[in-house]
Amino acid sequence: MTRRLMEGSEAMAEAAIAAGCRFFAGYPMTPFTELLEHFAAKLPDEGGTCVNAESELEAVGMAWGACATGFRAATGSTGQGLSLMQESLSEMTRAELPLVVFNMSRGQSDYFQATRGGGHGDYRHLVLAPIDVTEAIEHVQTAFHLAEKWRNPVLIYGDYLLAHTAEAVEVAPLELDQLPETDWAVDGTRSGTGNPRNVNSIGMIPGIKGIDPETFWKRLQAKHDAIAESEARFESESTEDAEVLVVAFGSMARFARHVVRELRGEGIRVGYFRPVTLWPFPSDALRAAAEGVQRVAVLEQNAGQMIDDVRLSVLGAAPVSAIGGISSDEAGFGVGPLLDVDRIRGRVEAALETGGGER
Amino acid sequence: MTRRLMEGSEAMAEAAIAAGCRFFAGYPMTPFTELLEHFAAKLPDEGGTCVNAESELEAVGMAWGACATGFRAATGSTGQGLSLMQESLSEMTRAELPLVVFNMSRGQSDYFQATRGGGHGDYRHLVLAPIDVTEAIEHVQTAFHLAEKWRNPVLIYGDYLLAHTAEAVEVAPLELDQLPETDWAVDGTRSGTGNPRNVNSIGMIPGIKGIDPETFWKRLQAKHDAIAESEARFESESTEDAEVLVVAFGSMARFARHVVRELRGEGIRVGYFRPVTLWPFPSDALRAAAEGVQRVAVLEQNAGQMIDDVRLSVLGAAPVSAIGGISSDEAGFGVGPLLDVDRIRGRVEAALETGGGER
Amino acid sequence: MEREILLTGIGGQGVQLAAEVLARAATREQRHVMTLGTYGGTMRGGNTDACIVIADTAISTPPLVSRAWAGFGMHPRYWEPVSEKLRPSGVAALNSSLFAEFDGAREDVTPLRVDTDALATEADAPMGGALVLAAAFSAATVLVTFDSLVEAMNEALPPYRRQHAEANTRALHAGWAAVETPITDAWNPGATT
Amino acid sequence: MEREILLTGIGGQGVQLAAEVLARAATREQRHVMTLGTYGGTMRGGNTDACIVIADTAISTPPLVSRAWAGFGMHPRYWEPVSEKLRPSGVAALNSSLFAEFDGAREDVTPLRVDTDALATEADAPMGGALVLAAAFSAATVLVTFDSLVEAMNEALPPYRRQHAEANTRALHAGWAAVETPITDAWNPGATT
Amino acid sequence: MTTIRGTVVIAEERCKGCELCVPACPPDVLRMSERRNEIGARVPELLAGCTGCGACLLACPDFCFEVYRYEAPQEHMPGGDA
Amino acid sequence: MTTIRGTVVIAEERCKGCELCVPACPPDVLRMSERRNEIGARVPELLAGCTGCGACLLACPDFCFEVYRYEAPQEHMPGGDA
Amino acid sequence: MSDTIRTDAPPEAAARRTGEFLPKLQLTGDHDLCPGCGEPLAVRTLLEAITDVGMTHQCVGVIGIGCYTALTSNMNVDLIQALHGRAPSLATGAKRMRPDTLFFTLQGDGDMASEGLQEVIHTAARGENVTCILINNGVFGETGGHMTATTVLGQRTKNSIEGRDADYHGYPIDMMAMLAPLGGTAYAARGTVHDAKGVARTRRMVRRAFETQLRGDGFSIVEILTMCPTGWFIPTAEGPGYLDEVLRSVHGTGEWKRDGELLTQAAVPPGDDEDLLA
Amino acid sequence: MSDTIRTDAPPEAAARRTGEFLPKLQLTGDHDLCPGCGEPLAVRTLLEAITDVGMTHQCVGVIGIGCYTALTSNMNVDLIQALHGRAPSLATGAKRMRPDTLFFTLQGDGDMASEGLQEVIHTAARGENVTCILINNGVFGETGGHMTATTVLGQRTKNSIEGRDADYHGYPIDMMAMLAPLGGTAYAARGTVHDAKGVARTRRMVRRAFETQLRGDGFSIVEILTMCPTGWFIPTAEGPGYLDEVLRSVHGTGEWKRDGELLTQAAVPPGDDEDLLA
Ligand SMILES: Cc1ncc(C[n+]2csc(CCOP(=O)(O)OP(=O)(O)O)c2C)c(N)n1
Ligand SMILES: Cc1ncc(C[n+]2csc(CCOP(=O)(O)OP(=O)(O)O)c2C)c(N)n1
Ligand code: SF4
Ligand code: SF4
Ligand code: SF4
Ligand code: SF4
Ligand code: SF4
Ligand code: SF4
Ligand SMILES: [Mg+2]
Ligand SMILES: [Mg+2]
Repeated sequence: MTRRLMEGSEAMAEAAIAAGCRFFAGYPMTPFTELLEHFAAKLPDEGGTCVNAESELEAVGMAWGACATGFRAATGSTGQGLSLMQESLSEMTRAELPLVVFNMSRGQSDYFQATRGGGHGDYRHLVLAPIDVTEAIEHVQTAFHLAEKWRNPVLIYGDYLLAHTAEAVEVAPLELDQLPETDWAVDGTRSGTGNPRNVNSIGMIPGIKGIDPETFWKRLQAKHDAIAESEARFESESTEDAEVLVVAFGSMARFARHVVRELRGEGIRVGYFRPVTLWPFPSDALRAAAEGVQRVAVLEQNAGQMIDDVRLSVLGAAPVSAIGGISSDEAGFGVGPLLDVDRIRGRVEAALETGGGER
Repeated sequence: MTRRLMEGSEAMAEAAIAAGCRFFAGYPMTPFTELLEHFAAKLPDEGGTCVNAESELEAVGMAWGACATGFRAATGSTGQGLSLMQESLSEMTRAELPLVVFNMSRGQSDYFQATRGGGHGDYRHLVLAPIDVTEAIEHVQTAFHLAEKWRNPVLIYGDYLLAHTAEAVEVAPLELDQLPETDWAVDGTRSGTGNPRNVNSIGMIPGIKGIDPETFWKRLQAKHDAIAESEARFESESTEDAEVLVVAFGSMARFARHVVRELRGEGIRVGYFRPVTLWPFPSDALRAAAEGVQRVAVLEQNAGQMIDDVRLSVLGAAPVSAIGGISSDEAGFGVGPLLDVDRIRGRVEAALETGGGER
Repeated sequence: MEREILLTGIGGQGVQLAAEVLARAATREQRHVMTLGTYGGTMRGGNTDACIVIADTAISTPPLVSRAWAGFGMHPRYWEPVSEKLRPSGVAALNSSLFAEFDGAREDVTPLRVDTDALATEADAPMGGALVLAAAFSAATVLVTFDSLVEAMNEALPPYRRQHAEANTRALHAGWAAVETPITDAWNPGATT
Repeated sequence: MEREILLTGIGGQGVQLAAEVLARAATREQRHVMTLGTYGGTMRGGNTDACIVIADTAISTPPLVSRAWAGFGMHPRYWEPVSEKLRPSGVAALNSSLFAEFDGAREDVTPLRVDTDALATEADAPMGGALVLAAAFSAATVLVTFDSLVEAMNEALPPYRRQHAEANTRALHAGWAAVETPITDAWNPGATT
Repeated sequence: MTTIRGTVVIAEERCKGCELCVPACPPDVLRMSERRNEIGARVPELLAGCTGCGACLLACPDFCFEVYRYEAPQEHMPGGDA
Repeated sequence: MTTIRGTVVIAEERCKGCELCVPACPPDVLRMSERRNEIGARVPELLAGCTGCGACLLACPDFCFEVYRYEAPQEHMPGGDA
Repeated sequence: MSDTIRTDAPPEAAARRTGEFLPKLQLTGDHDLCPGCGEPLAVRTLLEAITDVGMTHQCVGVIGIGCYTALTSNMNVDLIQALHGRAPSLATGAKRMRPDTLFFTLQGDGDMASEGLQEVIHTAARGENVTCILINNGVFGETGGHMTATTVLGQRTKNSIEGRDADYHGYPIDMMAMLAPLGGTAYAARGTVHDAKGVARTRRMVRRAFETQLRGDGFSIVEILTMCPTGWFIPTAEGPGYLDEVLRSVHGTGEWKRDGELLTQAAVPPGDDEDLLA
Repeated sequence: MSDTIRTDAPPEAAARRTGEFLPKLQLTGDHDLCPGCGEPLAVRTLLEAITDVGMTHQCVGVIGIGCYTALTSNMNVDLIQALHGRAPSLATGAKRMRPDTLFFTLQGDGDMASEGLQEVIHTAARGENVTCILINNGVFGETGGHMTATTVLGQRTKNSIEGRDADYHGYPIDMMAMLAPLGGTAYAARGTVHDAKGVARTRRMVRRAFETQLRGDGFSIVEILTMCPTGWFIPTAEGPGYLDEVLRSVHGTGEWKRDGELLTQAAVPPGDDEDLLA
């Protein structure tokens, strides 16, 4: 095995291509820019296409078109750019298109948008939140797989640290189940047959006047229920006899896990739980992990978003409190002072002291 | 008092103008279109301006500009159009601009978007969900007041029924506290003084190089906490000895309330609770109302969104279940078969039978 | 007293205008009024329905009712769901030009049959069928006065439809005149003839 | 064994390239490596920092460390926070052209002072100061070999910077040659001289 | 007596009575009849003199026309049927 | 001996050493010196012959120039100072 | 009436059917668009042109949102339904992946010139090898007849019932004038369906646009002026005349760019104006 | 060196100060933009022109997102910070409410021609009485020098390091050619800051644009070509020459529309080209 030093952006682009991604479109924005650059550099050699779109609205539209013709396609952005894509993400989910979206977020404050959908209507897309570059390489491949398996967009939730941290890694192709042939895409060959296809989000069927959105959307809801049942993933450590359970995702989890290991090394009873999928949220696993703890301490780099899902999982069985918060560098890229092992350790220790006391 | 027959759209436009709204911009989309038409018809006579924008992105931008110069301004849309505005709503919230937004939603499936913010970053805007045209007239005035009081956008969450139902009503100006003079807007007169203003969302200050988003955003979070503390509103009926508490908002609440009254009329112990503000959600009041009930039945016209907030309020004290669901007419405008007193009565009765049984 | 009226027809028949005219007329007469028009699918093709609630006191019922006092049918295609919602001893106002025979399923409601097409043509108001029926229905149920109807119609016309005011007035007149005696008194049901 | 190195300088000094070269060199030597560059504010003006972790085994620490084995200072303006994070008996590699005197606060770390400006100018690589220091630091700590550094530098240059390869090699050479004996052995601390 | 070089079939059930076909017909042999179809629309009718040019087909938004050209021109006597 | 009709003040501390002012000067009396400012940028220097035209001011992205016109032209002797 | 000719069945005398009810690529003729609407005519020309260029079984449409969207269930064509305004980007991504398939967008003026103006301009500037079909009636028909970015001065719409006024409503955008000069545009033409000759010419324009795409020459666009009596608040029978007088006086018909060359004067596409059905 | 003249203090001999370090409407000269960047020069002309037209205390800027955004903290002007691409709409809403105030937008080519192309075109077509200032360096400077919708063929950027190629990257958009013909556009001109004369002319253009706005004549725009040595990957000193040769050969400078009249040939704005500081 030879590891190569790759920043997260490069590793993710390579993993995507290894997973069969052949189309990418994006618009530069820190810290997403390098992902676009790596796709632009690498895709043409694999017979793929990368378009430097003139805006995020156009980027997601291009990816939509590529997806609809049956090719694995992706886009991405950050912050404002992701917001601009919400209309399309909602509709693409309902058009059942297997898009992969890279949100290289500025911090973790897009949790609600990622997990509830910032767009209109009832829809959900899967969200994978890798903890480091090594896991990101797996997640990207898993994302394309799940997207196609469920015909549903999948979002990779990363951040500045994930995109820019370089690690010595290897992009090893994952072993994944064989998926059935794509039979829903349009390639033009059904035209003129009397039985064409129409890829749409509201239940239009060629030859049938009018639409029936209720039936169509209820079927989607059932699909989303099935995804929720089967695709939740998590990682946990040292939960057995923990007094305080630290819950964190993505880069913050990397800090949390390190702190928990440090404290456990000193014999202190803290546990660690990480939702690997943010949607579906691993509620059952978290409820189980939280059993018997005195406090659940939620470490997220925002004003308090995932804490809703933690509370919805624990449902009053233990007090849940926030030990993270808003934290930013001067440029607003999300590399704030909270990202510090000592500082986080201090907060976990404070939670240990409070125990089951204050709520 | 002479009542006039006005559809909700017309009544809301009149109420907005009565509240001092002098700018509106929008792009047509059912069932929001008529609101735009009424503003377009009425604003010029009051010295105001209504722009038929070429898109929702441009509409919200225009309203942003008008707002920033210190005038009361509004925009609105539905579904896809609201999604397109999320980038701006996030930033305008952070720029502390008192925009009022009319979401004449197709059904109730934008609850998450409205209450968590579909855009990027940590932000919240107030959400008022009127139950009928009469209340909408009050809410619109309240909305402009709260927006300015808190320097924060306020969204009016309506739907097809609210926009299109005509009622015989009177637009009576509300008595509201006097607000201090606007001292944050730009009108150009500070230019050249050495002390100009910069209306922005990231904490830029004229004369100071660089920005400090962390401080700026933490201050915003504190403001949002203060709003959450003080502005939650609700309506309830017959909660005292209720076995089943029906929770609903907006138009669905009109059905729920009617059904609860019918059932109470027959001596059946059901209660009714309506969040009037969706954000802040009246959690404390709901927790109190749910005390002692066997079941909380959530009636919402979507795949299950407000139910999260209900669960977060009740926190396991009583079983919470959904008695609503996705429901749509053929055009997807949200006037589905669920909007039927008999049907809803049946579901409440079923909840009564289940009682505290199944979870 | 709460009077729910369900109207149904197909696109282009003027059902929405008729509903608005009835609702505005009742508003002029100081009643509490609520009305909602709905369209099957889009504004083009499909059914065009409306619901009106007129009451003496504040209205609690939502704008889509499960049961109604009266039905108002301009076209039979979507009549059935309306018919099913009528209360026993309700009223069914029907465009007899298209309702060949009265829907037998509801013998417990009182029919009012008006040959709207013929009356409208006669009145030189070919697009005014629904107004003919609305006026006849009002006359037959003492729901609102003729003057209120005419004023309401004028109020309801958008500026770009003003040119239709006269024809509409003729249509209202034709419908009103077609009823000799009321079949019920909406606000004084005891006095039902 | 986990070796954390914190680099700091100001924009344009080449600190990011130096960090990448060190990290790539260590990767070539089969170590586990993680590195992250951060900028104060934007890419223009302000500080330019980086963190490198090189280890024998998989790395658990996050890419922003609270404590480090070595500091690498090209400019004193943002040196203090780096200095505070150094472990006792760590190493501080300093651009003595700008660090007039060693930061007295940390007498428990071993300084390595290199007159990078002079060496770089001498080597006709005026932009190569950070590479001079990186090479000197590597030589002084036995962190990576000279060959690895040169190969890593070639790997790190984007196509539109290829023309700098030769000057960079000269800079690395100048830095490497400036160290006579190592002051510590990163991978074999017992063998410290 | 009129020469008829073509004719049309009209799908009356689809007609919406828009009247666009009438002025579109170069020899002016289409006119609106008094007949109404199911949805209440007045439908057009054909007089003698059709040339089979297809203008009506191109002008009708409801796909109501099919066009034929006679192998040999037909003659039409007023009062008769083609 | 050179005639000097104007002169400039240079805010050296703001200079970033971009060299744009040098070719911008019509009489070619600006050149880069060997001096470096705090941030390490080489700064320009003025030779005799300035006309006070202001081109340097318009060309400098860092607002380093203030321009003067002498009431009466000055004469500069090589080796001396204006 | 005895003066009329039977039209309920094919003729008995020997005759050749020269025009069918429906184009080959259309499933049914029944639709919900208003009486007198010009959009079905525009769609007819589009579908016929696909067959003309021999791509019947190798074409994909990307559909905007407007009244014409309701016509897509009648189309015997593989389709992607786009969001309002976004079709050109979808077509870009799709065509890049399937370069041998014929791709077209179908958009209204509200869709293309208002909500999605940026999309089509960038697509044209990039020289994407797709064909955009713009159905221009100068109104948002679907929402009830509001003014769009192309509504000409003096045109009646719901919010310009006395006619669009430049001072109050601003100026219309001439999409041909804007798109034709772009470097990536290879073919640009504006047709009309207000009379039979216009329909026949429009079909030839669409055909040439498709040929441009099939040659790989870059972006092509055909704008088609259509009647919207509903949105113009006029009787159906007055639609064609109003289009000709009002819309066409500003949005002139003809070819604007051909083979990458800008034409100084809009030209009629070559072909037989007399044989309407060819 | 004795050959040099002292430049660290005002002259001792009697002299008139004819040029100050900073325009009146600028707070400080210190900023973080790259050495050799042209954007501060564009901003200087803008600020001076405001004073020229006497609106020093009655002006508001709406700012896009790009490198120039960092310059706004130096500006002694009431400002609204817009999102990337959206400034013209904000200016529209603001100007409608405060018609007597001078409104301008400040946007880059990425901001105006890429992300926000639609906004500026619609604003121009509506004839909004605002002035848009476009700083065109042909790259997204802020994100590291990527190609934009105006990058000219042959231009070096991070993703066209060998120069933009039409077949691969598409064609640049000429913003003057696109915006000047619109009905609502009253004034359109393109200037440059690659030399002193260009800066002086640009200031006159901006002045005329503002005068257009103050007369209420409608939309005005001034595009300013600026150097971005960082995004072009060239030495700072080569910036002006590269701009002149590469960018300016496609994006020609001069006035394109004046008093609502399209000029057939781009014209120099009237004024004294020799007195640079006037
Ligand atoms: C984002 C968004 N905004 C608004 C709408 C509502 N809408 C649907 S169709 C339409 C107008 C379409 O106009 P045009 O494209 O000209 O087509 P026409 O109806 O005239 O055929 C609008 C505004 C929408 N679907 N999506
Ligand atoms: C919606 C959105 N997308 C992307 C960005 C990231 N971004 C910031 S500045 C910029 C480029 C600006 O380019 P330009 O307007 O030409 O200004 P320049 O930096 O060249 O001065 C981009 C893409 C953003 N801020 N918002
Ligand atoms: S084919 Fe020509 S002549 Fe015959 S009816 Fe049609 S338009 Fe008239
Ligand atoms: S054009 Fe077609 S729809 Fe219109 S009247 Fe003639 S046949 Fe009927
Ligand atoms: S004022 Fe003119 S002559 Fe004097 S230094 Fe500046 S550019 Fe040169
Ligand atoms: S132009 Fe300005 S910043 Fe550049 S070298 Fe000259 S004085 Fe310095
Ligand atoms: S509204 Fe206009 S465009 Fe839409 S179907 Fe009716 S006539 Fe056609
Ligand atoms: S990147 Fe370019 S535009 Fe931005 S500051 Fe540097 S030189 Fe100027
Ligand atoms: Mg249209
Ligand atoms: Mg730029």
